[in-house]
Amino acid sequence: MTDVAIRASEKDLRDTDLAAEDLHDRLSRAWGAKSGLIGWLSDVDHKAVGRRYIFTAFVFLALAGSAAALMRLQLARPESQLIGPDLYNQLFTMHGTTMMFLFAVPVMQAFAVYLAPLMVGTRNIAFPRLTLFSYYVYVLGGLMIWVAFLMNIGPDVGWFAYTPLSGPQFSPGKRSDIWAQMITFTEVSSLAVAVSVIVTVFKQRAPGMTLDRIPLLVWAMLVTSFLIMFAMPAVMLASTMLILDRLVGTHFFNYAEGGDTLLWQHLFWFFGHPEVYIIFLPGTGFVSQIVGTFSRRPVFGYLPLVLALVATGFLSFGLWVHHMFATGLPQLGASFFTASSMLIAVPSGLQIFCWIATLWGSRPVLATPMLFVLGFLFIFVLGGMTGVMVASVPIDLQVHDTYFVVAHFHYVLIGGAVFPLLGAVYYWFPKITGRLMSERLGKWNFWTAFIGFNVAFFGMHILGLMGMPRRVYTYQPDLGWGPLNMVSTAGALLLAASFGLFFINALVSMRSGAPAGNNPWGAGTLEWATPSPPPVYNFARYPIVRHREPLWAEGDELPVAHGLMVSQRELLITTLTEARPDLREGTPDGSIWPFIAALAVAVAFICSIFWAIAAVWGSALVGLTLIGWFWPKSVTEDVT
Amino acid sequence: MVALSLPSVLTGCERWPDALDPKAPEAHDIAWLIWTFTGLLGAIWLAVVIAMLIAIRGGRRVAPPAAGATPLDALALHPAGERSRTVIVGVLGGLTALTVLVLTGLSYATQRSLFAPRQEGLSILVTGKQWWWELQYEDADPSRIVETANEIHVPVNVPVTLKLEASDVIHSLWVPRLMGKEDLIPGRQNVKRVFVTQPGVYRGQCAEFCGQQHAHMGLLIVAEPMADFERWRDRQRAEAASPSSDEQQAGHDAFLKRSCVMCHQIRGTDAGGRSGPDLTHVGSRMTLAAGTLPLTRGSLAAWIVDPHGVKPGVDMPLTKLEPDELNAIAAYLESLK
Amino acid sequence: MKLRPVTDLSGLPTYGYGPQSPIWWGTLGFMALEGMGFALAIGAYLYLYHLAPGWPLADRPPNHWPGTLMTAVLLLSAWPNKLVDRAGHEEDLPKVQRLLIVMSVIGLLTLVIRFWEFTQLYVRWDQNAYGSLLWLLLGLHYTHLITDVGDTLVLTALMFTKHARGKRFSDVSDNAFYWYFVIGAWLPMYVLIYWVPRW
Amino acid sequence: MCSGSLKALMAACAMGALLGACQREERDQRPSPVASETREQVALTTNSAGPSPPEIRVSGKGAKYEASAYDQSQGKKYYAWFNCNGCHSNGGGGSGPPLMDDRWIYGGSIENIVQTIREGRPNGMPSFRGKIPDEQIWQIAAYVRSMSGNTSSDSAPQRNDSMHPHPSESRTPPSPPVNGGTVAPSPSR
Repeated sequence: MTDVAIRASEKDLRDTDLAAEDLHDRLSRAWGAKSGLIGWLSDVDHKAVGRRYIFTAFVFLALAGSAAALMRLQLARPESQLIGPDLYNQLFTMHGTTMMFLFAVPVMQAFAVYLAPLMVGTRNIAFPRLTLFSYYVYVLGGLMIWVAFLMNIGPDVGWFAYTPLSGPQFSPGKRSDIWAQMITFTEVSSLAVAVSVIVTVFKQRAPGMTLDRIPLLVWAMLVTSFLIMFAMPAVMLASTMLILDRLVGTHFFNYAEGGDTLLWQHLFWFFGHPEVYIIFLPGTGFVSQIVGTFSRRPVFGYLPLVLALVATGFLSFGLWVHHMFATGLPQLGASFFTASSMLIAVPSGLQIFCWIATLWGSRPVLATPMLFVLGFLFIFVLGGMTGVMVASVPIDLQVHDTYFVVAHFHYVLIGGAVFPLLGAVYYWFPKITGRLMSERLGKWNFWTAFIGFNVAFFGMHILGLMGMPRRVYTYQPDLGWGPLNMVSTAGALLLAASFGLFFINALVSMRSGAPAGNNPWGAGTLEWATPSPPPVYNFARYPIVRHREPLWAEGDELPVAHGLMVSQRELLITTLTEARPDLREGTPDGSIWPFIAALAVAVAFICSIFWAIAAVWGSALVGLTLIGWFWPKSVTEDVT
Repeated sequence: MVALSLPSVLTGCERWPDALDPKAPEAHDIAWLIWTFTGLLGAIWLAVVIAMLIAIRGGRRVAPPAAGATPLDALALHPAGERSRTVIVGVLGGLTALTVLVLTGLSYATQRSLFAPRQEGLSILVTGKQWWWELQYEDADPSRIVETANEIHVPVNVPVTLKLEASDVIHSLWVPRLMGKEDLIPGRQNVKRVFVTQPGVYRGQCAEFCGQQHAHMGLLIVAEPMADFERWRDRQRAEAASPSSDEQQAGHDAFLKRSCVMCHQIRGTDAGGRSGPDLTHVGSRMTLAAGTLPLTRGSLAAWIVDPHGVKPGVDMPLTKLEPDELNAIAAYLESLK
Repeated sequence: MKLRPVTDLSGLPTYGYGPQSPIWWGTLGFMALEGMGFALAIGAYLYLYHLAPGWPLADRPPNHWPGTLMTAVLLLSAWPNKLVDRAGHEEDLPKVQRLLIVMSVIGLLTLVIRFWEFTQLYVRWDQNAYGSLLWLLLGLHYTHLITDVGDTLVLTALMFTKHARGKRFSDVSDNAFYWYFVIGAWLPMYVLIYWVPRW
Repeated sequence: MCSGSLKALMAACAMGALLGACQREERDQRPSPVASETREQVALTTNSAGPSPPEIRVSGKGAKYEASAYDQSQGKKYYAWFNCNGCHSNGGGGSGPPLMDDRWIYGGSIENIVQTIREGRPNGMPSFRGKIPDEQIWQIAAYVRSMSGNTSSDSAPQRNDSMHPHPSESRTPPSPPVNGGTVAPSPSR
């Protein structure tokens, strides 16, 4: 039912007969952000949010990387006096926490926020204000923990924060509370973004983009978002219990009063293992897109690849106990988790084979994105192999909590996620900024990263077998761990230098890189149909999809739909499976309320660390801001 | 590979990392499993990397990607090529599943042999504390119970049951050349069986992060023939030796007068603190401060005068002693063989 | 790249109900993740129950009457909730207004009952892990009650203003949808809190 | 405007967090090896024979311990290790006076408590001079202060992983010390 009052006015003007330039002007007006600081803070364009999100995540990468470099310097020599245990423990906690919660997951979600709407051919993400709010909550949470660290109240109990070490008795002060509350911040943010991404992919795909025409990266983001939805509540629940134990004296983890020490580990790893796949699956999506483009053919095995993603997603919830083999659980249960952990090698292996089959015989040009994909295959497959090893109960009992495991998961996470991510930055940078990154610096970047990484981490396998446990701030000279640690530190510094090159390349190319044009790589998916960088409204007209690689199939003429409003923001909503046009639904304008609400959330969360009662009045404060957020400000918002 | 040939101070020359230089059946089985997995998986990894290199360097060269150039022919895939790809990927997928199955079977077989029930021999209660190990040799006869710390003596070729508990946070007992790790969890008791076949001194360490001094929570397992073990045990059961020199006597007196007694016990004297390690036979141990320092008179003095210089954050406080007192206490403790 | 218009979308409606609407899917997404949170909390309860030598870890199980009353009120509220959902679909404003007031009153009533429930648990949150769990479970559900009641109140107020048209009716329907979740999430908790310890 | 006030509120919270935060979380790993025993001149009562109240001179060291969560938690540990419970129970008193209430026979300031531990008091409280290092006496004294809620709730120790006889020190409402009192627990409390 449409409203009679607004019909037949200038406001109801459709894009049907407008010339390209007129259309551009009108759409830019309707979709553009307001000027000024308030306008900047209110901008709900998914590209603006995505860009800031990506940028912020890389800032946290740099911070966490610096923490890692300091740790490596401390470990370079035995009995080094550079950093004491108190600071070292904070450093490794900050490194792990930041990498997992403030870099790896957010950066993947940030790419989803930026790319998913473009790749499915829509004008904005679903729930753009919620996404903006999530971004602010994430920034404030990250800010809180790093400011706390600088004030010497950085958490020092590891990113896994095992009770009772992190509990009320053994972590006096506010360090653990800061950690637990940071979890709440980032999980609120991740969960909300995950819902936005899922709904975007479900309901906002361009007409004709049936389930089997969804780009593989979008599939990966979809599965990832589901993993987030079902895994993150576990860690939120756990951190809530922890902070309740600490602040108001509950007994969830107090064995003397009916609680249980291991309850924490079960909840944490029920989240913690899917977390690895939350980070890794988007990486596989990047690889699929890059491999397809550079081998100039559709990726081989679309269906197996999608099924592998889904299977990995399901299996990832059945593995958490393999982090707890040494806790003395019943042996039969432990063997079940060995089997399921090894089983996950099958879908992962299948993905690898499909990519190699795609590349087979294509002699791709080895531009930087492609180099990072090859680096990914080299490193990640090795990490996967050691993953099979640690899945075995007997082997795990030897290597668990040693540098072998440190080596293993850095091979998996840096190889499986960071290498594809860097490749993805090189690949989509021209779309985001309109300029290509320097290839020369890119090659240097890749080779220093590749060599630095392997030098830094390969030796750790041996260190672990030599008996070096994780999370030690020093070791005695007579243990013989010195030389390999020195080598590892040298590699780590080279790796750090490669990230320096990467940041320089990005900053320089942003200003003076070669102009990219719409489609510098000749790729086939929809995001390349827009100008680079895309206009605020993404697509002047909604594209119609008739093929998995529309740009390859349609040549230089793209079929589009028309009939949408141009004076206000309108999205095309399509059906779940067939993507048939269903609704022309309004989507919110920019608003400062998400920012205000995020501030209120931060006030409530941070104050409740110090005064438990702040949870009550803080929630009331948040409630007020939410009313402000949702109360319609104008008549147009009723229709939209 | 330099590291592999590094000598270890404790046992002379060794060629392999601890975990691959097993001295007990359990560690031996695991080492064998590690080698098998490494060999098989390493070969697979190599094959994948080679396949990848062939994939990108073999066959026809396609047009390089260029701005705006969409490969119209890209979609016209060769059906035969696609068919053979399907077959090969399918076969490889099947092989992956098969490999996984075989490895799971191997792992399970080893696991069963590791956890097979063994007859009870000696039973030792190990309590993990921040940051040391408290040991109690259990026995039905109370007079045969032995309390000590940080150095587990076991007889060779006798099954030993370690009952693992923790009194504060989670710790994990790991002796790479003898056995995999097992956690010490507050509120629970885990059981780890160890069976050492070769006499020797084996270093172990806490493997679960347990706070500031996790790095300095080592221990030694001393495996010796039964006769030696029994001698050791009898000596440990005895009360502390009386001071045999004036200096030791002075040390004895100073120990009892000063704050040492608040935490430490020396059986046979008035020192009865129970929060720190039992020092009745501290002089007989090889290390001090949980495997951190070699036990010498000098290191005893250094440890007493400045524990936080060695283990920052440790509960052992800085005690203000006159230099004479310090020397005497060190001499006395060293004499407690 | 040239654009070739092939489809006209101007005839599409600007809002829809149920699975047509993205908001409905968003609501479903939040239900899924909150449901996961509930499930895990219930799992934690059963886990500690399984480990404990006896249950409940208190002198007596909680007084079930407040909970039973809560269950009855929630179950009965499903009927006006269904009516308000239907009225939303029919875009019948007076009916929606009337029913939303009913739902608001019911909502406020549940908040009061829940307060009573807390006083009848016979165990404090800081007494032992059992008490902690009861307070956690009730508290988790309480936050959902408060959220949805707050949402209902705001929506009720909104339906008496000039904004009460068009897509708002779809919002009414989505709000009703969420209330079903609040009811559904309560039922297993009711059994767990009040009847499992009596078993 | 609204966002302005929120920012101000947030800034206030941040300031609150900052105040003493650095000190509170510091783990003083290596106490000074030179003599650390301070001379605190404190009075047990405000009554005085002369016109002015008794002169009090303190080193100010106590504030550091009362603000430090780490020191109080160490104090809690030593309180148990050194068997203070033997006479004072968990603060409820036994053969020694209760420590949770507001009655302080020998003064309730941290300096008073340090002196009480160090020098001992008639009727049973032994002197721990030389037995407990000075650093630890201060930590224990700070903990004793927290038992009656006299250190800030965000630095006072939280519950232990054990049976809990009463809410943790961090949740104990403050009861400012009243000097004087009897050895036996006052019947009114």
